[in-house]
Amino acid sequence: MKLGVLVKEGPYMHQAIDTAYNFIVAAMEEGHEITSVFFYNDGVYNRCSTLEPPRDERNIMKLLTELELKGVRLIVCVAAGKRRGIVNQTVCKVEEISGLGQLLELCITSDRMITF
Amino acid sequence: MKLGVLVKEGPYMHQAIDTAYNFIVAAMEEGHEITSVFFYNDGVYNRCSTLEPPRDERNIMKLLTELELKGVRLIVCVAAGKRRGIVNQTVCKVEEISGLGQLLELCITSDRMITF
Amino acid sequence: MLHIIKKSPYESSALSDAANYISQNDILLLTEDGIYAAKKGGKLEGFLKGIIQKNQVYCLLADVKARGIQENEIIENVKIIDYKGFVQKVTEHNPMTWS
Amino acid sequence: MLHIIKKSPYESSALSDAANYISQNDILLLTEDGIYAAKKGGKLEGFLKGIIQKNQVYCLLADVKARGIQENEIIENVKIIDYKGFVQKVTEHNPMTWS
Amino acid sequence: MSEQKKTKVMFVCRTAPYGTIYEQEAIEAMIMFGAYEQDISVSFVGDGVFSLKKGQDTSLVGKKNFSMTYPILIDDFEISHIYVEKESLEERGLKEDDLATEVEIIDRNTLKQKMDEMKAILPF
Amino acid sequence: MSEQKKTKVMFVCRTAPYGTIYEQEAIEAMIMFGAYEQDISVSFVGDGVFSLKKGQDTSLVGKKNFSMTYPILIDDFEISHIYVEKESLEERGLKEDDLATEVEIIDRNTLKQKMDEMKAILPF
Repeated sequence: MKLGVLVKEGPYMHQAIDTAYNFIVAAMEEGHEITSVFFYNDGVYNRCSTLEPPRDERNIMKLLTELELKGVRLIVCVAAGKRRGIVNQTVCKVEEISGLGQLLELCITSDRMITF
Repeated sequence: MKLGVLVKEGPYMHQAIDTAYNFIVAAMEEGHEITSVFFYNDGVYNRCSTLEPPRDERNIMKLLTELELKGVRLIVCVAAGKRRGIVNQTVCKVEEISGLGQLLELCITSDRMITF
Repeated sequence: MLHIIKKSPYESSALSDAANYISQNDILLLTEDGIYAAKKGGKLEGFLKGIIQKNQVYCLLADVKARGIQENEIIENVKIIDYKGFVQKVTEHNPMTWS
Repeated sequence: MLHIIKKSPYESSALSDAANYISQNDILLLTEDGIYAAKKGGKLEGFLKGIIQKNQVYCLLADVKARGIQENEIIENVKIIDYKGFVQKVTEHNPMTWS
Repeated sequence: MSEQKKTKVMFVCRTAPYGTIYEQEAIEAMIMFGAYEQDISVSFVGDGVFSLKKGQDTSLVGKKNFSMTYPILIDDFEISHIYVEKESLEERGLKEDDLATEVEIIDRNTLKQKMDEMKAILPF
Repeated sequence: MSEQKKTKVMFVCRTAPYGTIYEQEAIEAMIMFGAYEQDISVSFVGDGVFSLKKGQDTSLVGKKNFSMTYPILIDDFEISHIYVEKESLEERGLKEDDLATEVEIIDRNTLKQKMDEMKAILPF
């Protein structure tokens, strides 16, 4: 199945991105396709390029890079990002920034949309 | 009276910093002293230097700068900031970053501590 | 103590948790989405009225107006204060925020 | 539909709000702090048992373990599933997250 | 695009306005979605119904009053339906007269049936 | 510093662990505060009592298990008291045996009296 993912909460503060990560890994292992992960609301903070968590703690930036290397497309909402300071200078990858139309696109092209 | 302020939520997502701002302005008008504003948890995001809210919306960075100009000291927790990517390159002012000892210092030196 | 509520009583336990800690001479201040606890006609009206029988209850003018609640829609004996009134209450009582 | 809960039923209305929308053939999945709804002996035990009488209820193994809840502390007939089970439920039912 | 091929998406708004940004960013998404000629509906459930309360005046909190947008969502932004859950209104002591815009007030069971027809549900 | 001059500060922990970071960052603050020779106490109320549940194993969620820190807060980090509200435990079906560390279980009224003695209360 084609699964679209919406993440609405920021890293560390909420468990949302951790649950999303584990869900995505399991889904890919089961042969499903992740159409994209769209970051909205505080979710945009997950793609801040300067996260420096303590060494004995999981590094959410690395977990997301790992997903990217497996071919998962990450999309940061431009409007929600600007409001919070996640912009060209601070986002992990400038190409990730895109508009809300991408979220609707995800709803259209995915068999299921799931929100974390 | 000496009033210490703790802000635990990020900008725009929650109303906390807006209420804190209006409270602080009113307190100063009434002749009280704000010992400091300490940003912890997601509160550290309030001092991200790249916020770009839409023009017809309040600019939280400007509101906080206004308080600074009135002599209010802003302190960003170093540990909470690092975890979330609010570090030397991304914070409004590098000198604002400090340790949790400053929060206890605030509890000691303020007549009241209030959390937003 | 001054108990500050900022979440809606319909979605959060903040107000009912705080109610367990409101002792004699304590006061309650409803702010932000906590304002909805002071609105007449809701299913939680009785809960706030129980608190009002024993303690002073305030709500913040700016938040009442933002949410479109008119003065005549506020439960009787809830007093409306502005940010300066908020400051004064904090100087009179040690604040605890139930978020 | 698959109703996903991620907040504690003691502090959030998410579960009780969702309960109004759980119709025949719908299933409920407790994740993150939603797990506490599945714990035996709490004051909300009866509420979940009411749902279980009509609908399948699942909870996520990783979150159960993180919170120190043992299998024998989980309310009867709540099924424990792992992340792969979670994925399977999403393929079988359209998900809605009540956060 | 033919009527049959339109994707049905529903925003489910469950949060009160101003205390958090969810409602405001939900509206921003609704406005964008409207431009793509799909079948977009919006429902207000639980505290979400407070977003529609008329008479909002945000001048003292310093925030933008976005309740003005609801009345033009259907005509200007091509949203198909605005549903409000009857029971949530009643529990909060709100009547149709208290709302800032015309909406379809329906009961839980009816709203649930609409949800069951959706391809995607976006909770806010 | 003489006993009389110590500032009394109480952390009031009201949130469950892992779903949000509040409890973890509260502990990080407790540990730092302990070093300053003030009178720091910690209370667990509402869902906060779940933080003390024994047997936590976070390996499958990928998070750090910080419940190990509670048993050493008093001895290693100079926290004066750890209070747990009796009624919150009961409502959640928890007994003293279920907790990961030794604590002072007290009722609401007694805890409220302790709160009234504090100079500052930090809610988490």
